[in-house]
Amino acid sequence: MTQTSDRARQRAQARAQERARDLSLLLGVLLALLGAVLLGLYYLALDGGAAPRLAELALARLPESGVGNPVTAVLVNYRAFDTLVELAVLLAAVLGIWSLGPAPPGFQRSGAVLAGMVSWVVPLLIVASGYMLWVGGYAPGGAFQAGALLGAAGVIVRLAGDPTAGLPAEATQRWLLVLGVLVFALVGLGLMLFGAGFLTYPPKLAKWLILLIESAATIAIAAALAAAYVGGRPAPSKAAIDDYGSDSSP
Amino acid sequence: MSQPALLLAFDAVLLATLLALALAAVLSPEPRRAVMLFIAFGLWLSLVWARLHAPDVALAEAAIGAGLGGALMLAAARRAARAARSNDDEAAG
Amino acid sequence: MHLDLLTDPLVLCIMLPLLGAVLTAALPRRAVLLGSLMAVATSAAAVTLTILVWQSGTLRVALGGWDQKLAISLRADGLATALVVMANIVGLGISVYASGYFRDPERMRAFWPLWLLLWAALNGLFLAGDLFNLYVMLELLGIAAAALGALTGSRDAIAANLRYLLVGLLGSITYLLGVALLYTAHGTLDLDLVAASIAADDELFAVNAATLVLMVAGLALKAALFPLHFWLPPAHANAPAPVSAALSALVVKAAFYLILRLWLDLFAPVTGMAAAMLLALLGAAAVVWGSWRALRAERLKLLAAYSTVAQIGYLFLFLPLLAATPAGPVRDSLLAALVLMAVTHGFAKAGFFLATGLVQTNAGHDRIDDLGGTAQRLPATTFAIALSGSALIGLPPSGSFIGKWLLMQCAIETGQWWWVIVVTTGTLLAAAYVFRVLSRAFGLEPTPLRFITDARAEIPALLLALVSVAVLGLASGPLWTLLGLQAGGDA
Amino acid sequence: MSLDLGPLLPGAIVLSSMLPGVLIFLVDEESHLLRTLLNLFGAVLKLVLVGVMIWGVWRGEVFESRLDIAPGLELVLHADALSVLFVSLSTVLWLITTVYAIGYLEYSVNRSRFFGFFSLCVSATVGIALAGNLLTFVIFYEILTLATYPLVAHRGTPEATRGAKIYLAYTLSGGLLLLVGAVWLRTLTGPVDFLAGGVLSGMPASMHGELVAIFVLLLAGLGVKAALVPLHGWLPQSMVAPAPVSALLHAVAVVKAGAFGILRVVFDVYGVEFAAELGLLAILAALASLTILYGSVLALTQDGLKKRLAFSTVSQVSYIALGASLLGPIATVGGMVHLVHQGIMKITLFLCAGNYAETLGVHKVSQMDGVGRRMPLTTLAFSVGALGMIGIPPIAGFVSKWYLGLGGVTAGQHWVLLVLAASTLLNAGYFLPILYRAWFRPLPAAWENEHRFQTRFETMGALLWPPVITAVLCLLAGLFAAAPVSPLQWAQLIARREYGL
Amino acid sequence: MTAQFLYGGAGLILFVLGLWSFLVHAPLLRKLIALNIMGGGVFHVLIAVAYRGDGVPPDPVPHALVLTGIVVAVSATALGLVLGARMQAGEREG
Repeated sequence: MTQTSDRARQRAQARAQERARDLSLLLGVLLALLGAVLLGLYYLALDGGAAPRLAELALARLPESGVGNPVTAVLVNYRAFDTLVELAVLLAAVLGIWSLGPAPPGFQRSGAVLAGMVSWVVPLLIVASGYMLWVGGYAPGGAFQAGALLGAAGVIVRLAGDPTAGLPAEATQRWLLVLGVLVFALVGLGLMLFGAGFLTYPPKLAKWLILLIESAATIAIAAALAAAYVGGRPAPSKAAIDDYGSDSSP
Repeated sequence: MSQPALLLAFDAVLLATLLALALAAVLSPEPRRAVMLFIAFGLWLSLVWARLHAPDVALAEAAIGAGLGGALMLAAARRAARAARSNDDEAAG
Repeated sequence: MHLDLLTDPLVLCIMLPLLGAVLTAALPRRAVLLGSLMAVATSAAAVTLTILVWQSGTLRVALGGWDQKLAISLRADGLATALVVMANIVGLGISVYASGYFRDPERMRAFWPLWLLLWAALNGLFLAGDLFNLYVMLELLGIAAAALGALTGSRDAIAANLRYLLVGLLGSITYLLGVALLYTAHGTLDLDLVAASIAADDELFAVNAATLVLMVAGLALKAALFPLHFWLPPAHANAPAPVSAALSALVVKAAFYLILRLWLDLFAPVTGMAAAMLLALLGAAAVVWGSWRALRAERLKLLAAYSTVAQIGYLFLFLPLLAATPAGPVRDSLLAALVLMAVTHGFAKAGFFLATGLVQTNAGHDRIDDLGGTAQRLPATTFAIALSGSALIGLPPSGSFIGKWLLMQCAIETGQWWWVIVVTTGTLLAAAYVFRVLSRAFGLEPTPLRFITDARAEIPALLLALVSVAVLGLASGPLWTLLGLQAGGDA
Repeated sequence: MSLDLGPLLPGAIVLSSMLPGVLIFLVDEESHLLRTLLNLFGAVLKLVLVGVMIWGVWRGEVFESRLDIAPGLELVLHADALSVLFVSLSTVLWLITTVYAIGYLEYSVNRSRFFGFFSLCVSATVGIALAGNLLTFVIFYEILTLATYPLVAHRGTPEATRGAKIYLAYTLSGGLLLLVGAVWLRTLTGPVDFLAGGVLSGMPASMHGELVAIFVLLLAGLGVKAALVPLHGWLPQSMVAPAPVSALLHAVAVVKAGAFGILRVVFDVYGVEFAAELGLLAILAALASLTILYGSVLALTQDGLKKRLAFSTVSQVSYIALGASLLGPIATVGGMVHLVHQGIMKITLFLCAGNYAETLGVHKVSQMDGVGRRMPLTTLAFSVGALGMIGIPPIAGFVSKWYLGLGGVTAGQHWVLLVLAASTLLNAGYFLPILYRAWFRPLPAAWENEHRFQTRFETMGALLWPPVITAVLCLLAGLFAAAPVSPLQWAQLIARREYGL
Repeated sequence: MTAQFLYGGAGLILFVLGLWSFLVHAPLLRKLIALNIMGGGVFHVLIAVAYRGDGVPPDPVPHALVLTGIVVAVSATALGLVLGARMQAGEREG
């Protein structure tokens, strides 16, 4: 009796699986069609499109931008506003993560090898990050890459067992997180207040203002990425962390 | 073989690998494996972008997309695996 | 010191809330004070902007002083400004309400910066003149909205908002693919320039049309157009009340605004009657299905959320009518009616959700059938529900009454009389679900002594509801002026 | 120095009760005095303003307020002879009902809510009366629906909410039909103000089909409130409301608004001659006659006093529609004057019914034995109203029936006499037994639920005098029908203008 | 032009592949991977469009867009993962 019902259930399950497979196949065929259409359109767009697009213009205006790396020029000058909002996106994500509660405890005790690695990898990453930031003005690199490297240092520290990922206490950390948007916004609004227009750098100051913004952005990006990896609001005190840890450990 | 043709073949291999990695990442049902494949995909993607003269983006993708994104996903995958294990334990005990 | 009055408010509308978000994030203990100050400042900037646009027409600025082609432009035309002023007044109301809503200080601190980021994203979205900037704003909006929606921390809320986040990402990535294709084809990201390029070149018709489909599909997902609305009701119904108000009244509206912008400005030469008819059919289905589900909803907030699905549907009914009407005062009136309905819904739904939140805190739940005398104990709140409810139904005097009147008039004039049936069906269903709630206000409960019980929460709800009814319903003429349209749409 | 009241007065008349109404919502529940003052202030102010307006209209002045609610959509309040008729009726009766309601409800619960909506309700009615175009009419018509809903549901009992729900379902659906009709008409004609003699007669014949369809929509929308059979279902259900609300529904506002709308559409939109040409009057006449007879028959079978009065309303209000459906000035006069006469007679009856319920706990006809001896003044007033309804001279109702019958004969529609005769017999059939019981049956040993008020009269003053006053008005309207500003004279003025005589 | 089409085409295929995976796979992690692959596909199209042959400097504008896009994508991924983790935790507690 139970055997037959089991078998019936298995059969039903198999049928459901089959249906799901059929459905996903059907979807696959439809999407393949979509892909073909997209390819055709993309070809048409490339073929009939406005070939140089913004390339020539962006490169031609490069000397006025205050930096030598065209991508940095676009990021922090031509389309600086995008970058500002993007930093806000990062901030929103971290604040969103924080709003969901305190961070889970660091779940790994550091092995000797890892701890040894931290002692030389982290300084290396910090130096590399600084280099990346500086070099971004005229060669590949810039705030994002630098911030990512610095953030990666934080991730490694966290992996090595420090639950804070090397980040300071909450109050300071908050300032680090907002630093990018804050400096960007203040520079932009300051320029507006002095008549240059929002985010319109005077050519003479452009290089330094961009460096200032990029430095702040680097710190903010690094802090945000590390904080995102921590995965929650920093715990208020050491004692609280210990409590949490003792609760969850067997 | 002429140089453009060689380059084209090189491009084709690059892209085929990229698509294969993506397909593997998408099809892998095991979380940790999927994330590993995704990281590989991201790194390969940055390689392709370097080939397309986009070193800035390639760096960023390697560091942020594949690196940090991958690390985040890996942690999540580990958590998921642990949760699944503890659920199994509960079920067993 | 130098102030350029013509472009500064444009920038300030986005930067002030952004700055506010930074400050409230950095100084969580003073979040309420700083947040409220920035909310007031932002609204003031928005009102200034409105006055400027009113006086001198469309404002635009290419940021950074670069060529329009290279730079990111901000622009405020009538359509954008109408939505900005709505969003900012509603935002101010939500801010006042929220300052007294959260009991838990942690939630209060988490709320403010995210809310101000959301606000910045809204203004940015309305004012952006650049395709990619719109994408970044969309993402900021989506992330901030999902984070805010999950603020109650309940499992349902987190699940719903996770889904919302994923769906939003899907929508915005699809939109971004459209941007990539447009850049490939037209070589710029500036809205006006792409529009000019599309208008000038019909060789790329297929590309443009397909891009339109792609972008509208992505945005319809975010605007919760039937049948892509599945994510909305749980997400909006489980958020804290001020957040629900912002999500339903403003965030969905922003996605719709973007569709409208693309439809009317960017892709005008490409759009056709068939596509408009398809969208309107989906809109009609949304009206009927959303209203029906609202009627069947067990919870008050779920009812309000489904009502949003229906109300978004109405907006899509205008598209085939716009397509069928030649340029002129009649079409202008139709366009104004469309904006009027969107704006009215913004005010009404915000008022409705804020009032609903009060009912929920007062009763401890929001199951409609068990509300008993809660509504009767809160006269001002019930009034807010009644006023905003009548705007949702489209009863006079309310902005949506005028909107529906003009919609039906145009539907009959252009021979598309079937929309009249949709509108009347939707109106009846809306009346049924609103009065299903209002009938709870009459019970054998003891009499409340005062009209207002909690001024900080009730007055914003009441005022927002009142605007949707009395201001927009009795004096909507200024909207025509703001939109720069010819008045007097009778022919 | 003279203030030009022309563009202000109609708006002021609407606001004179609307603003106090809004303020009343804000009044604390226990502030009896403030609320009463606001109520009476609004009512008296409105009466004064209406007096000024009557004086002005009599002298031929034009009163018109206009407000653009959107380009092309204009809110127009305009005082013409027909609107003055309805405005005066509702303003006078509102004052009386307010006094009555204060007495009736001031010691129950949720008074601020009640009186707030009470004031909004009369504001909407006055707005309907003064509406200068169909858009304005629709707006106030819907507001009236919304403002009366809370009044019907006021008691909060399950029956009350059920009655209110039914009321709402009927009136909102009707309102929607009206709206669609109005929108449709507008697509054909553009914005059109009401005009004596109608505005549509110049429409080309190709549009006549559409115009008939629109008329059917409008009639269906208005017929709901006017309780034309088969759209009358809500009226008996909403009898659960407190007595002043019933009075308001039946005599002052809701039902009247429907009937008034029918008059407006027939006379000032289509024009009575054009409507006859399209064959619309025949439809209306058939519906009205059916309603008159059907309502009376049902009234006969009711034991509940208010229910019986409700069905009587169904029947009596259709006299107005009947008057509108007969071509010729005499029938028109009959219909128009009945707008007023039915109002004052029916309010008398309802206020009396409220008194019986409040003082003695009597709700049914079968409990009314001997009430005349216990409450002679109230019963006297009731008798005047009832006899007037039957059509006994010299009470107001006789005048209406006389003109209607005469109008029917002049129009060559002799069947009207049959309808009137049958209706009169039926009226007698359901009213005379009540009077018989009240005056000639012995008193019961004890009343159901008797209240003794601290007064030397049979009941509280605020409850007693309003019906007495309206009963006197019924007599005066009948006795002095030939006097210069009597309802009859005013109706004749309107008819002369409508027919261009 | 050939390389542009080849690489961009691969991007489109990635987009479609990600879309398919997003629609048919339920687990959060797989959905996020799918979204990231979709995003990667779109970025790939942009980078391909920016590419103008080996001797010519590429168009920096799409590069900057992609950089921005990468950060946005990682932000969204991080939030999504934490939301997922909280939901899981809630499930275990409940």
